[in-house]
Amino acid sequence: MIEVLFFGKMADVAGRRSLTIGVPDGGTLHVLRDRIFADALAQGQVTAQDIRMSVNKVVATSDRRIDDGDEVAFFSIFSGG
Amino acid sequence: MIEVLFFGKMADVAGRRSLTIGVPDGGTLHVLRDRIFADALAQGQVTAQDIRMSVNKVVATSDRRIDDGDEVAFFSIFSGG
Amino acid sequence: MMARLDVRLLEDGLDPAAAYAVFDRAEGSAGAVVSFTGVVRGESGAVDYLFLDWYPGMTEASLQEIAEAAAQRFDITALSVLHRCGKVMAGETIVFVAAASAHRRAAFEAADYAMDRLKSEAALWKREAGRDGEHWVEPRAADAKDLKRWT
Amino acid sequence: MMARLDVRLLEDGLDPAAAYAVFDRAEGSAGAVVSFTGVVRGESGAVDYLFLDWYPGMTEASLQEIAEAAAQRFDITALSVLHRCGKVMAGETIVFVAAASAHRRAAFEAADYAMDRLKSEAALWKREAGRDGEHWVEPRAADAKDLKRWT
Repeated sequence: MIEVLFFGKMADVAGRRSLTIGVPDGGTLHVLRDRIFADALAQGQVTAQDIRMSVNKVVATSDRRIDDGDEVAFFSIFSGG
Repeated sequence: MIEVLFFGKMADVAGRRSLTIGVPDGGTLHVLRDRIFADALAQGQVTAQDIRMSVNKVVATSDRRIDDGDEVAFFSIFSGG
Repeated sequence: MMARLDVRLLEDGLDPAAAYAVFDRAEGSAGAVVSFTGVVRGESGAVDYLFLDWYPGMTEASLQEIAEAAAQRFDITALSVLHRCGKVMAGETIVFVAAASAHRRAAFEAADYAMDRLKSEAALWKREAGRDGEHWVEPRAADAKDLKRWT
Repeated sequence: MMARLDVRLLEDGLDPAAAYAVFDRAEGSAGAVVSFTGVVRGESGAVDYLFLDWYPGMTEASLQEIAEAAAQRFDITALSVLHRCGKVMAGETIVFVAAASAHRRAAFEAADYAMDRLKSEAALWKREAGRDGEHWVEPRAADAKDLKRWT
């Protein structure tokens, strides 16, 4: 299982702050993102480019492989302080 | 009579902080400077360019006329704070 | 020699006068201290508060990275970066940065650089709440321009 | 609107933490506050103290002129310039400058500009006393270079 966290606007879009989920087939952030945000992407509420990602608190690109036990986060662009 | 004040290195060169003196013939700062600093200038202790001047607390050039009751000051270049 | 860094993400208040006093007492003998304090502006009643969403661990790391980059880049002896997270009311301090150096210019530049990077790159998500409801704030073009000065 | 200016030449001490607290309390709501504090460096025992000779009236006017120029040039709401005169021991604060503005950049620039001008143009005469006796300090080339940034 992996722990998924949501921050900024993506917490609003996902309608939640966290989620525990099994690693999907293919095991990349890309697949996880498209599954979790399927409706929002289909409705044009967000674009794939709007959704930033990290694995174990390190910013990652959508081709990043994820493994069981990882902490994944989806978030909007940092706004700065 | 005019009040003459000395600041910075020029107080050391003149060996005093103040002096009350009659307005000299010609009545310019130039004449007063050359009289007060005659020895130091002759001995090369300072050059005329080293001696900055003011009249009534406003920086002035050596051709500035001085009148009875003025406050004149001689000082080295400002060092800043 | 590496500068002394004090980097903190604060969920509760930030008292800039107290932060300044602590920094100055510890680091002032370096010769030059420059501080920056940022306060949430109410914009004549338009803004009630900001909510700064943060990712525990990642947000602190982003502040630390910015502080380390400033210390590496400029000849400073100490740098303090204190940043609020969570709800920050209009009129409250949101950020305090202070840099100490033997050299005036290095202290100014380190504080200026740290602020420019914090305003654009701190791992925070800002939601503004006020007269017109709530909305997420995107990075501003002016902040991107400020940041470019250092490249 | 003209900025609020607080310009003072101080024969006794200057407590930067107290000065910061006063300025921040009065002016912090502008949004951005930048402060600069300068301390006389002992240079590993080489300097015991500075004596800043001053011309009562003219020296204050030179500080005031610099503060007014900064306020005219940058979009600030307040500027404080506190400068020591007379004997200032190593480790003591010699100058405190603080600028407040709605805009981060203006606050930084006003404090930076005021300091560059104070370091070169304040009507003060500095004598350094230490291990090698006493001598008058001339303006430094580095200060002249800093000042040129604003022309």
